[in-house]
Amino acid sequence: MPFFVQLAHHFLPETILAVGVMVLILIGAWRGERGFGLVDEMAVGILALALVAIALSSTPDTSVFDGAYIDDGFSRFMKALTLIGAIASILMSVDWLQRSGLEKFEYPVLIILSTLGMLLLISADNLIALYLGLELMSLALYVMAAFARDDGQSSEAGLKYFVLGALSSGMMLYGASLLYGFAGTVSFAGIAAVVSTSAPIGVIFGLVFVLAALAFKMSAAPFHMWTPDVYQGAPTPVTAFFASAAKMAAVAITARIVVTAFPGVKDQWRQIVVFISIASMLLGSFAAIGQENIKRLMAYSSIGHMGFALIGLAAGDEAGVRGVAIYLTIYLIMTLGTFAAILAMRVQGRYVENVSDLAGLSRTNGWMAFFLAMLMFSLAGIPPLAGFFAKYYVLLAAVDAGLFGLAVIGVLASAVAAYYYLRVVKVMYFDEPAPAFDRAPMAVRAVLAVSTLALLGFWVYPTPVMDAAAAAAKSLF
Amino acid sequence: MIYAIVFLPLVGFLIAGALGPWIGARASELVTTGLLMVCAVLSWIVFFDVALGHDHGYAPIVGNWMTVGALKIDWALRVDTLTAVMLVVVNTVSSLVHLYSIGYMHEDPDRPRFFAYLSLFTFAMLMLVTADNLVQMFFGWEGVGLASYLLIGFWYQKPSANAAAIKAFVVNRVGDFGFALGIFLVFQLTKSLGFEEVFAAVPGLAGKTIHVFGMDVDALTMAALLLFVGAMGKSAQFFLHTWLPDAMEGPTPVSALIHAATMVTAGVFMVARLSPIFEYAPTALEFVTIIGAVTAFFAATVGLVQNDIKRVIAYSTCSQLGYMFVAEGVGAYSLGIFHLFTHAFFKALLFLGAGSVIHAMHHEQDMRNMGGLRKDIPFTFAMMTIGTLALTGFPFTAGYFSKDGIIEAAFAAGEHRTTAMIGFVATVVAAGLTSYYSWRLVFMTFFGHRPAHSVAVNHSHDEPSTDDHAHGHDDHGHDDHGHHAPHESPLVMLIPLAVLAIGALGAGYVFEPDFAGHAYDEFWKGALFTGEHNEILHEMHAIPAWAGFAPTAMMVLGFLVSLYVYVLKPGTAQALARIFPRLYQFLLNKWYFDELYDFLFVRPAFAIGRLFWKGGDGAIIDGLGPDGVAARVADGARLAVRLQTGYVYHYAFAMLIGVAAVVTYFVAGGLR
Amino acid sequence: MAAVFFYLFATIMIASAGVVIFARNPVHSVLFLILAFCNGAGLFLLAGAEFLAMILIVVYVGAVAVLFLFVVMMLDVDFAELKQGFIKYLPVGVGVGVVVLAELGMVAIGWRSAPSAADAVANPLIPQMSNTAALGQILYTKYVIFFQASALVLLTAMIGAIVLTLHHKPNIKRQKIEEQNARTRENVIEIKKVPFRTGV
Amino acid sequence: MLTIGLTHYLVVAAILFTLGVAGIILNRKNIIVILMSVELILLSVNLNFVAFSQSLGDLTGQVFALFVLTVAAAEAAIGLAILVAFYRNRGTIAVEDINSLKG
Amino acid sequence: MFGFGILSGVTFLPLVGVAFLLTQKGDDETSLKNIRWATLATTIATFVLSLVVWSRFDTASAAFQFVEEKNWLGSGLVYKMGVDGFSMPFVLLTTFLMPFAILASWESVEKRVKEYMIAFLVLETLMVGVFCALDLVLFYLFFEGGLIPMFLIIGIWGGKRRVYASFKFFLYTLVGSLLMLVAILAMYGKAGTTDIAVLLKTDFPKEMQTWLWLAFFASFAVKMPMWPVHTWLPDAHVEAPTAGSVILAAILLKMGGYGFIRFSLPMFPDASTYFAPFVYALSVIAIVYTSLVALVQEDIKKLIAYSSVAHMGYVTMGLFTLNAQGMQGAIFQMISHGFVSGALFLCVGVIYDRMHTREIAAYGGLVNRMPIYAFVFMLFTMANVGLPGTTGFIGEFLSLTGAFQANSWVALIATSGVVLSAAYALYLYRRVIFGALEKASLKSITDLTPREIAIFAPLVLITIYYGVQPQPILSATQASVDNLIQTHTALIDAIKLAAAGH
Repeated sequence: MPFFVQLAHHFLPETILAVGVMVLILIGAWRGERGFGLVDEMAVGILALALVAIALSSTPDTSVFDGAYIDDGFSRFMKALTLIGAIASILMSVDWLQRSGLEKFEYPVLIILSTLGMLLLISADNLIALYLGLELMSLALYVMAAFARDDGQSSEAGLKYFVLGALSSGMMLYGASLLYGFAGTVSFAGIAAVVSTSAPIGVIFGLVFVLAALAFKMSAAPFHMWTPDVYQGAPTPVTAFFASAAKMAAVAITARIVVTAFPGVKDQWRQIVVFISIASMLLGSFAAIGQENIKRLMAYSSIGHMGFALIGLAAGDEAGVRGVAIYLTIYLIMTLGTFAAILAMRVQGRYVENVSDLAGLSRTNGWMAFFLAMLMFSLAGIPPLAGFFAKYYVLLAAVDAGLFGLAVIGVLASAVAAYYYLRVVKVMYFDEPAPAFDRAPMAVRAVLAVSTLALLGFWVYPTPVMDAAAAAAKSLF
Repeated sequence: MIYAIVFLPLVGFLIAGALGPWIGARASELVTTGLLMVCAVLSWIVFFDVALGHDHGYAPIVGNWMTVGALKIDWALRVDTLTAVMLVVVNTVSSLVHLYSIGYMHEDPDRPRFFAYLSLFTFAMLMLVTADNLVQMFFGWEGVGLASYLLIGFWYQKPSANAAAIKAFVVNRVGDFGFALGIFLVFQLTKSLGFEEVFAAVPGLAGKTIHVFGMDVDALTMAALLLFVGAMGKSAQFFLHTWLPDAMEGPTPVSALIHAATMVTAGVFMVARLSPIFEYAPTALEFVTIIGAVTAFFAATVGLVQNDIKRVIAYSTCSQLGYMFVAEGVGAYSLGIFHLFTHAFFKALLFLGAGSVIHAMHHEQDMRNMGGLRKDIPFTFAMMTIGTLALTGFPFTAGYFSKDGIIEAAFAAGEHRTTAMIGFVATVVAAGLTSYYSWRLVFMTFFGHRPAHSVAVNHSHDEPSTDDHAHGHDDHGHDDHGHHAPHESPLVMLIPLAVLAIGALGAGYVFEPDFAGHAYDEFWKGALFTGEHNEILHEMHAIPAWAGFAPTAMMVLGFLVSLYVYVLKPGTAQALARIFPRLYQFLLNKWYFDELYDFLFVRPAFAIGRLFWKGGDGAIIDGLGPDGVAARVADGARLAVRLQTGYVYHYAFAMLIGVAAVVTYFVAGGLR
Repeated sequence: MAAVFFYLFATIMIASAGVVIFARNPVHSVLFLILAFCNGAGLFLLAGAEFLAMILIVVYVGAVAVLFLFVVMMLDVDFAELKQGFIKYLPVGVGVGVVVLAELGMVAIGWRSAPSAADAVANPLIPQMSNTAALGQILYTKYVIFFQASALVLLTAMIGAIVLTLHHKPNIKRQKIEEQNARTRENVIEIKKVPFRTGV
Repeated sequence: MLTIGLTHYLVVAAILFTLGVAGIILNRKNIIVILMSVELILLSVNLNFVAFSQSLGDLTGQVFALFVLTVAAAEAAIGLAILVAFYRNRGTIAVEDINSLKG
Repeated sequence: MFGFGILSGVTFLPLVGVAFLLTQKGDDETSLKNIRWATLATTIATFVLSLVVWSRFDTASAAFQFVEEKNWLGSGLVYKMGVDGFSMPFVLLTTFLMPFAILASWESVEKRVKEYMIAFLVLETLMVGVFCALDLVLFYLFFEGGLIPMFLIIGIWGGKRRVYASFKFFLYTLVGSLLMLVAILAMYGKAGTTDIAVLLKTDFPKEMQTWLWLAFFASFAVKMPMWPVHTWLPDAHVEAPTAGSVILAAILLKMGGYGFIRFSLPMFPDASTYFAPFVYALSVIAIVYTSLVALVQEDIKKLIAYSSVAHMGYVTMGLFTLNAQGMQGAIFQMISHGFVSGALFLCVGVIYDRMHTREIAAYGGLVNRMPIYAFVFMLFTMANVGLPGTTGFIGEFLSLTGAFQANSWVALIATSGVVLSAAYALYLYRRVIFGALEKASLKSITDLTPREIAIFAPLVLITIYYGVQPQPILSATQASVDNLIQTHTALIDAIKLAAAGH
């Protein structure tokens, strides 16, 4: 297939983003700081265009660029999620950035660059693509974490994230080198072909190192340590982006690599995934208790949720991956909604981020309290909210695969986790009101309302998500 | 007709209960009393029809109650001779008590409620005696318990009345506990609870063992014993008697109706009704005898020293119930019922007479504050004397026939069974004691001199008052106590006394042949079942003469001693009490049963409840369960948070350890 | 001969890497990092990766290390003392490090590539072509997409470095040509009448 | 011993890798040394790639190493930029002072 | 309409009311009035609709009726509703009691009335859904979803320790049901469907049954609640507002019992037989233990709550007897307890509304000023202690009869609860109602208002009517119970036969 045909047919979203980002940089450089508004809107447009491109693409699953890059149902599904996360993050961030004096055009540019890295990552079909996608994503994220450069916490967050991220990518590379050295190839399919017959210790080492790095990116224990600090320190819209889009890509590539490159050593990687999953669920559940900062709380919450998503992966079959896909979809919606609520926490022009600032919200802002409460119940996995279905499908896969212990630990951890979600509800509904919040910007309210309604109404008509997730999972096997 | 008999009291209850506040007290009284009069008349008609006539009885089905699997229970009104006797007793006494209460309660503001309760009680009692199955019987059984509870606690402002009411209900429930288990066992054995079906199945079960409560026991014995526990509770037999004296907290007509004539005899009725079962359970019958004998003796001893006029009669009731059970225990069911029948007359008479005394004394109940009343209230005195004669078994009064019959039957059965002989001895001794305390009552109340009227004065005697609430806690009576001379009661109260007195004198003589004599078979028509070898009614005529005269002799002895102690040489009682202080205290405190039960059951129940609550629920279950888990989770949370030190190198180290751990796991043998 | 150089390069590299970590003066660390990189380049040469060896010198020694040095100088960091915690956690850290090293060494020593690895090779070495040419051959054809991607990575780095460090300090005077051009007599000169003996 | 094979390279790379990781964990002095440790890790990885490339007769390893070098440079730039930003806020780059976020 | 049947109508009708309430704005008297009346109208309409279902219900059949089925989620999940003899009474109980709950909150709830009513209506939908669902996952949705409104009801409108109570309630029940969720998944894995009708015919291996049974037990035992996982109940009851307590006691507790009948007993017959002694043990402990604890309570609601635990002990005992009397008695006991305990909590609510305390010691002599109230309270107290002629008797009597046939020891100990219940109930009654009216604060207390009389009158009538004529309820459950027992006996016999063959 000619290069440009490949580019147009299978690389269109990425191309749109890459070209778009150049244009944005030019505009930004030309308009200077006044260009923020325009760049921001255009960035949304570019991301939306990429999303449309994905939605409209109906090509059969194809590996392009000499097996470096794959365009399949799974990647399209995950890319769509990522793009939605990115779009929502930008939409929600405008107001915040303006009020915080951070209205620089580099912000949307970095988001797009990072998103581009995520798309590359999701579609990576060999180790080099994986590495480059990962780094493109991460480098932009490091910068974004430190984006509020005059804020000590933000730069500390960036620094921590960077140092640990660099360590993790070093580990990944070491693992990748071992895999390459053993298999003689960097392509996933090639590795799968070689590893299917035997699994010497070197390969396992490589696998462990690679998985450790990916676990780091999706902030799964014990590679999660950066998460709370960075979530808390980074500017809130950036945290929203971290928690939403970045996770999608990390989980997607993890699923892809274990499924497509290591089907032969399923027993081994399953043990690793189970270990990471349990550690994440427990840590996420326990450490979040007593957190006062709601961003930090959400960090731990996301750790726990990643543990849950990995339950599906541990099942390691099509149902499991479907569960993961559904889980991520719902998790994305929940995260975006929650961060929209966090972004709406502004008292007399000042942003606040403590749980106690939500006190009595149900009386000062009933709808927001209701939405946030539903989000919390959904995060806790209480039916009939969507969060329950997320858990349901991964657990279903795990139980089907005979991982009863994992399932039981999972549900118990989620019961513990329910405590701190309930605490948020309690603060909003049972406590005496704190000062009321300022009126949130339109975009934030829209994201909050839409995501909550999606969660509430999920059970009414879940078929689109279910079908898409099923198709995505199917394409991976 | 039977429908009318049973349901008219219910109608009365509903009218007086629901409409009482609107139609007023007088109307309530008249309606309920009038309806009861009708019932009483109808009951006598039924009695003549079924018992004395040739009607073999019937059991119309009112409706289905519940049908669950094999268990099919109907609401039915069974009428046979046994029922007819009970109908007569219940409705006669009840209607008289209604009438009497019009006078007795005339000062009370809550009369509609009172009459409603009385009618409710009557209804429940009628449901009990007309039951055609065990469950309906249980319905009536608990229903009379409820009514009893309500009536004992009628003066709800008196703490002692409330306490007594609860005690009555709970102790009765203990009996019901056994009754219920008995019902379950019967159902398990026969797959039925209707009397006809059960009785038909019983002969087939004779001698069969069953595995129950971890033991292999004789099925019918077990069933009979369990059922009898119910009878013990209701009839205030030994161990479960403690509620009856306390029940005297209720208005006196209630005591007459419920705690003398009708409800407490339900146990006797039940054993008679279930005679087909008991007949096949000789061991159980021996137990019945023993319990009856012990109760007869025990209650009589306690009655010797009580000072509250109603309590004396209450213990007497208890004792007489023991007689009835002795009779049934030796197989002479008809004698038991006969005594029930006669006892209803004279005991109701005594109670109502006592009520009249109390009424005259403005609600004073302590006999030590009475004396010489025979001149003030001569009619009441006369009636009380008649009642006492009947109770003590003065020849040719009602009590003479029934009670002496029982003693003779016990002796006759004693030829074969030791227990029956114990019953004989106990009842004979009790007869003497009965005579003593009955006359003591009469002497203390109607003879001698009334002490200077002061409420507290008599407490300084050597007979310390054990019951602070024995007197004077009514709404009324205190203030005008002693300011008015005792006066005879109004006519509405005296008429019932007269009617009952007739019964107390004549009922024995008239009905003796029917109940236990030559007309036995025509009268009972099989309502009572006696086994093939049960020849007790014949054997009792063949006993030695001394045994036959023993009770009468004891009666005379008791009378003489009493006469000596209280009339001829007053002060002897106090002297005796000084000589035997322990015995005196033992009897006065009712053999310390209340204290014992308080120590054994009440206090531990509260203590254990508190222990379970604070210790079990609070410390252990919550401590190890939710609260404990929550605390451990909080610890875990603290630990997890402490790991998050904020130092980059710790984070990096954690990552390294994570990788190293997994790698080491695989190196160390995770690889297969 | 090759063996001698191998051991030489390897020893120096590891030793200087140790100094990088343990040196108290950060400037020394940077200098020994340069030394380590140079020896690493030597090892690359021995392994036949000539182009990479050159790149390592040019990019790392020439650019990255200098950047490090620049930052060290700019931030003027103090000489550090060994802290209490260091000693306290040293045994644990060393323990874990030794375990990891032992395991990695185990893997390295027992290394066997898969028998089928040779078949899986995608870009066999071409003996008659120079290393640089061979790399260029595939880099601009097969892996052009990665080449572009790495360009984006560098772009990101650039944007990131700028957005984080570029300061427009408000009180620094800069030349603003358009302002200078736009100056007119009217808007830059104001003539004030100064009243006698009172001042402005 | 005298013939230098793949194993030698791998061992050297492993030692270097461990040193790099140790540098990150043990270092208490300043962040810059941590960044340098990261560079050491990447060097060890490159050594691995080159050695495997040579041993397998495959250029892919070298291509990979090339990208690693490129990205490492970018990474260093960003790392130093963040470091500078942090220094401007806090006036320190001592590792132990980076702990305002914790718990 | 859209192919949904009448059961969906009953289930979701309350949500229509919610939609209306959402349109109501403002806090003035008129809109509050609107909100209250609209809620009441909704609940009454739901009740009427459920009566329509009842009128068409065929009691002679053990099959599921009014079944409606729609494909819903992917992967074999369906929206399937239907009722049989087990669920029909509970649906009626729920819809019947809701108007009372609303009426009981008429004046006592003053703050956030709209949210309150919405919470109750949503709760009603979820409760009815639990009893109608014929798909395990659907059941779970409703079962678990009910936690949310109840959590809010306790937490927002509750008493002093409402936060502790609501959390305890929520988390306790959540843990139990999550284990059930795992079991549900395992069943799905085995049977390939979550359709209850199919699962009822599925033969699970013995080993698996044990685990499944335990997992379901974890959920239902907490919900019941059985000893020793009952401690959330007193706290929740004490803190919940009156209507919350009513619904909690009358309906939410019954979900546990319903779960046993619907799932544990028929689906895991081996395990149920195996664990029956265990259940008996817990049941009789519950009866005696909680009765004793009730005896020493100082808080009226707590006392009734403990008494509820004791009564649920009869239910679990009766259910696992697996004979007609025991099971029917247990079901009847649940229905009866729904009326009686609901009414008792309403009784407490009456005086709580007036005095704002639930301390027993704060009361005494109420009969002097509140004769009607005293009568009502007496009646329900008596029903609570199982006096014949009230509904309480039928349930207790039948379940004990059944228990005696299954195990005489169990019946012996359980029957002693009859004594204890009389003790604590009458002791309570005496301290609250009887005695002289001495406390100054009580001097001006008023008797029941017409609204309150209107609440209690139907309950009084029902309690007596079904005590004398329990057959309508008994025959509604008869066919289903017989069917269950027959199936169970056949299965057990087959196993015995197989074991003998080996």
